[in-house]
Amino acid sequence: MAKVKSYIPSDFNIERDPDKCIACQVCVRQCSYEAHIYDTEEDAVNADESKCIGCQRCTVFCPTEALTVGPTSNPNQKANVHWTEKEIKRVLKQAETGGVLLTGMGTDKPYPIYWDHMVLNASQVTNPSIDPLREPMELRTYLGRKPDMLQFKFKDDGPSLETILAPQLKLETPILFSAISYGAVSYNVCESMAKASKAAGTFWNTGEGGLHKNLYQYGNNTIVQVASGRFGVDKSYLDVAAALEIKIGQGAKPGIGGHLPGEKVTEAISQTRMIPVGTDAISPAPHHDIYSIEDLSQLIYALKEATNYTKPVCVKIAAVHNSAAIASGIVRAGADIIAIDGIRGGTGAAPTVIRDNVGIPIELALAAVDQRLRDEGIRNQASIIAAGGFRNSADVVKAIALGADAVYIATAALVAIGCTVCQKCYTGKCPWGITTQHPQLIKRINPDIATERLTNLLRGWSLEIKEMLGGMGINAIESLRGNRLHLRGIGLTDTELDILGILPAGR
Amino acid sequence: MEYVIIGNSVACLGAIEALRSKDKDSPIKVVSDEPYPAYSRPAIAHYLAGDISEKDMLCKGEEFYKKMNVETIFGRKAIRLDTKNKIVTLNNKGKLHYDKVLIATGGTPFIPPLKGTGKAHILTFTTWDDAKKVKDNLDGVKKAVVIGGGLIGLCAAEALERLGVAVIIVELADRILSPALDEKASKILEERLKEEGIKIITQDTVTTITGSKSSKACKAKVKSVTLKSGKKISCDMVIIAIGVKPNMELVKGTDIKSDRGILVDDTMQTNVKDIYAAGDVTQSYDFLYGTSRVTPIWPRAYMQGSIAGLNMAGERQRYPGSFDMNSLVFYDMPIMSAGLHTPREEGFEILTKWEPEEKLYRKLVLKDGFLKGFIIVGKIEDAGVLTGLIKEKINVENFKENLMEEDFGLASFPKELRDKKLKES
Amino acid sequence: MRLKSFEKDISGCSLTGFIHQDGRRVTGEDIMKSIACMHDRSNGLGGGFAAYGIYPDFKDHYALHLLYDSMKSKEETEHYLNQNFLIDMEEKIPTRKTPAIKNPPILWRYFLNPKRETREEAGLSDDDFVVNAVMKINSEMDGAFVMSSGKNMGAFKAVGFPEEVGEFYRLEEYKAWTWIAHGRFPTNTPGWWGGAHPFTLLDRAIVHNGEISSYGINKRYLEMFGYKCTLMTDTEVMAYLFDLLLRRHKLSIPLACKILAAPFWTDIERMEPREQELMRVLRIVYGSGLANGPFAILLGHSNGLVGLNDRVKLRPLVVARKNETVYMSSEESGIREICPELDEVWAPKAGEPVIAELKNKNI
Amino acid sequence: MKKVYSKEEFCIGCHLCEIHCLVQHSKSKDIIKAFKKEFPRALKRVHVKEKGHLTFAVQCRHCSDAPCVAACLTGAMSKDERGAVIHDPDKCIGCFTCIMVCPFGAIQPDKRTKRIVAKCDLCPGEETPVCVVHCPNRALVYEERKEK
Repeated sequence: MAKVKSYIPSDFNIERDPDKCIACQVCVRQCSYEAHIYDTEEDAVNADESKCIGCQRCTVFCPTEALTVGPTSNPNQKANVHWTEKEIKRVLKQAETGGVLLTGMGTDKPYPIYWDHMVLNASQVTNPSIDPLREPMELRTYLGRKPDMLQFKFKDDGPSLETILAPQLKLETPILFSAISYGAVSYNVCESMAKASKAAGTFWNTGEGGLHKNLYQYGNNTIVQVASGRFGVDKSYLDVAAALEIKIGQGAKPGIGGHLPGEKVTEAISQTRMIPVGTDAISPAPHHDIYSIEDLSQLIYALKEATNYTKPVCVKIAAVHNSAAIASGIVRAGADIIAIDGIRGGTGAAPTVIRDNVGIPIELALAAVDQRLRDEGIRNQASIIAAGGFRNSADVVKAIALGADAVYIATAALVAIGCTVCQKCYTGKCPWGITTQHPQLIKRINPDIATERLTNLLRGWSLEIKEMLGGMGINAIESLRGNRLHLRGIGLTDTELDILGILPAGR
Repeated sequence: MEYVIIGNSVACLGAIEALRSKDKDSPIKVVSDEPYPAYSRPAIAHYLAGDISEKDMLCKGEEFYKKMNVETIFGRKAIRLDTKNKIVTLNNKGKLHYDKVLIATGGTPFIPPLKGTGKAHILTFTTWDDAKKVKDNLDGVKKAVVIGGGLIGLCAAEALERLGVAVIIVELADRILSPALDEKASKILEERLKEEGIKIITQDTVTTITGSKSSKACKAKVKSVTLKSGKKISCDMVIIAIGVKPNMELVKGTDIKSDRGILVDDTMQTNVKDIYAAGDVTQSYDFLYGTSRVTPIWPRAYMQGSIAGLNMAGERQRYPGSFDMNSLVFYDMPIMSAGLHTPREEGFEILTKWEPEEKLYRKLVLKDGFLKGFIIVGKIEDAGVLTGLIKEKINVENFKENLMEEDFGLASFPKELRDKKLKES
Repeated sequence: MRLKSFEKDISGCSLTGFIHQDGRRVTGEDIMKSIACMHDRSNGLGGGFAAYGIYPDFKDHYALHLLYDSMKSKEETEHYLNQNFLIDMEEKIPTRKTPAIKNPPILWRYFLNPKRETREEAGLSDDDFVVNAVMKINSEMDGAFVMSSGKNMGAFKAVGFPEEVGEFYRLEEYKAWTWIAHGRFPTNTPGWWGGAHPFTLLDRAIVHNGEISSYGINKRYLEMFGYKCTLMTDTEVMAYLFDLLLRRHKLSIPLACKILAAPFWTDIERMEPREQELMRVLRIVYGSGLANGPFAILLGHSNGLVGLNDRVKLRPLVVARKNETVYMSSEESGIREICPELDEVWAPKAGEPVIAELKNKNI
Repeated sequence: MKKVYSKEEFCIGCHLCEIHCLVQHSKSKDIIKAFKKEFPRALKRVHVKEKGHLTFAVQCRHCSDAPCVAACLTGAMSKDERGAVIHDPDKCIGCFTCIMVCPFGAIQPDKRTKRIVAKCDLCPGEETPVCVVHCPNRALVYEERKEK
């Protein structure tokens, strides 16, 4: 059968300034999509725009800044507010492939971003703001189950603690790296997150990809995930970790499993995931041993038993309509931490239609869950990690004020090491060497550099968080946690304000 | 301690640098019958062709000897060596005492038995002065016969041809540049030279040079040469460039042992204590042949010089032995050959590849998993890596298949070997 | 939390107090002098006192000081009280007419104990039963407010300058071993009588100078334990925090203070292992109880007096001792005014509680 | 002495080291002029070796007992006070003997003239050689190591 002629116009324009281009072919070598072609006879570089994904690798690496890559300058004339260019292209693509459209990263649909509809408070006159450059400013956070009260024996030599505290994770800053599996990203990326976590006193999360033996040395900063595929799960995996996370759902694809194509399953990955080389790694939509809350409870306690109750167990769910009730059930089922992943959370690969249409924003889910747990008087019993598209330190501060103990960041972390959110992760050809296993491309992440960039990001955000805390006259993060009086809403409906549990600005 | 070095070419330079690295102030005297500071003999053809300036001919420049605090006695010939009383006698009756002496007198051109020599425009091609003579006598020269199809013969030939002189090379052997090359490589080069208009006659030699009558006014001029085969070739210049033999005049009649060259041990010392020899004058260990040979090549001379220097200065340093290697470039065609590239014995594995259109020739010789020699024509960029494999005696068994790749280099090494080379260099 | 609107009572203040550790009881004159001398730290929008040991004849009864807006609210409340308590004595709280104190509410005091059967039905201790009643009255009974509910103690508060309030309540006629006083400087709506300090629950009375930036989370934390913070004041939150920690969680006063004014992690790391672990766990579990922001408080209770500053000491507090008496005040002047010659005077460190107790706990 | 070392596991084969090396050794030291205006074009002295997925840059190792210096027929190769092996193009006759003896393949002939060789000079005057400075992935490091 003859190849279908594609009607899809290119997404991007590649402009090459002839006065600047020295035909050094750096772009040719950097483009893993072969959008740049070297013409030997002419000693010139040409472009095939239809192949360009707009990742900007070439523009960044071009030594003479001869390149500009931007959205195609002849947008589809037919496009309108309803039939956008994007929608038209999707239809064409499916007409030509007849398949499910895949995509990567978080949804780019213009759902309201509530972070940008909340503003923070600051001290004036009646109480002093605190200068973090001169005064101590504490971000240390402990994640894990807390008792409602402590019991002491009061002896002559002072009180002695009777209560035994459940295992806790100690964070020097309330930010963790969210689950990204080895397989979705390269080993170097994992190593970088592990090293950065160690340096910053926080944690990274293996996702469902298992933990490479070389990274066991970072176990104290590692949260290992137990997902529906159970990839890479064995005793040593659980033993080496600081905490365990049962993955129920992911914000980018609630209700959907995972699928790592066989070509990404290299020798090392097969070792780590404990599956044969080259076989597709398919994680089922549900855990087939969890069809109910009591099943979840059994798994939670199975894991606690397996690790002698020495590690907190986290349960990660996607933010969906009745997250609050689900969360309450999860806490009562014995989870020490719940992670809630909002609709803007990222993914290495998901059906576009799922990513863009399933789930709810983290802001609303977080507010609802925190309030529900307080109403039920069980908020102490579990820590809350909010996830799903955190972009900056203000998002983090607002999440903590809404009630989160800490936040998971993943997209921001990847952006820090080069990701340009081109959404092509699922192709495995990431020109930035992040979501790929291609031996040539993985070298593009040098863990020394990436670790530095990640540590810098955490440091920068932490400094900003301290500034914001100081402004509010607070010098310990726990006094912000759930302190919604420091938030005010702007341009929100009464219902939204009500769900977020905040007042409109001016009140 | 007094050092005397006889001869002032590359072996001498190697010796001076080595001596001074260990002994900063003992007097060093250098005697040379040539009036110049050490210059590059191999470059004389390029000098003739005008590729390189007078000043750039000097290896180290004038100031080198002063910097090294060395007394130079140039333009004087050492004519006697009194090994008993440790005295070197010069052709001006001058006498030099030494505690240790280095004989680095190099080679002298080999002149075949010829009739009709002693005419103008019959020149050898070994020293800078030779080249200068050729240069000075060029006007009016249309056609030259070069006797000898060896390295210097070909160099002279190319230089002359580039200067617009028609050149005929006469070589006794059945091909040019034997034994430096194998037949194939010789052929390829021969083709190339012919393309440029150089005529090559093999398996023949000049027997007689005939010329004009000589008069008081001027010496007889060359008119033609007659070959053994009877062939007669008219020409107005003859270059005798058959090659050099070790210059051993000085050791004649002394108790210093010699064969085809002066014999030395692995410290470059002769059989007589405190008398060392280095460079083309010696006959020394070749670790590929496992015997001692005369191998008149420049890098070897430098190395022997510095080994000799170190040992003279009291530093025990063994000479690892060398092997034959040549890098030739004629008319932009690079050719390299090293080691046993054409073994006569059995038991060698020989890999060859020939790409006529690109004129790429690659020949490797292996034995028991070790590289023993090679010839490469054309893509020589990474040939040094092969030389390294021979020199460092690295077993190539497990990456043999890569060896024949044109771009074979460090990238084709097994990782551990490459790391060892790159990370520890 | 479902907030319709939020106007938190922000105020600066003066506070003072003393305890005769030997149990010697003195009239209200000293305390009035002391607070009066810091007149300009308050603005006439509220003043109040708490006194311990004033009702020796009823020391086994809960003494409820109530203020009513109307007879209607009084009847309603008394109906509720009669249902749940045995009232052995009740009377109007004696006051004197002063020009400064305008249209006072109905002020009434009751000496009572819970009815055994009702209490047992509820399955509560006496204290819990009383606390519930206080919560109910303050949040549900329109126009009724409980000023104090402890045994052998009482709170006296009003809108006005503290010295006027003292004169109004004829404090020179009461004798107590512990007196605390407060002069208020609200920066928002004119204070109302209930909004004046001290805030009390059972025998604990708190006077407070400061603003708690952690109010939002302290409040939500308390709400998880059933407290209703209706008054929108930091002081109320402080009072309830102490109630939760001391009465319900049975922590000691020093521990409670380490929760409200938690030491910094860097300081904790410098402590010896056992204390270190103790403080670490305390912060981990009671983080939401940390009162973050500037404050100085005096906490009066049956057995003593406690002074505490926030963890970075952003509000003044001076402590002094003379023989058996310990003085605590916003300003040293407030102390020198009533006791010029002192054995020692010092300013307590940030977050370091000053705890003075009666020598003989069962007077 | 300090030398440039390559970390092949992080070499992404972009060849930027070569490009900036060339610019550094051009007349103008201006990248666009060096490539578009200067003829003959300056020579790069670092060479990215490639085989399949493997890429790494090699430049002169500045060996302590440098065979190229020993072998050079004209003295065009010499050691300077830094201990670096430097090359004098005026003295060079393009005999390629240095290429023949360099075990690293770090010396390369000029592809155009097929005569003069060019080699790393560790960028005299620069604190760090430009190839190291411009390597986008720190695959080149400039440091002191023990020689084996």
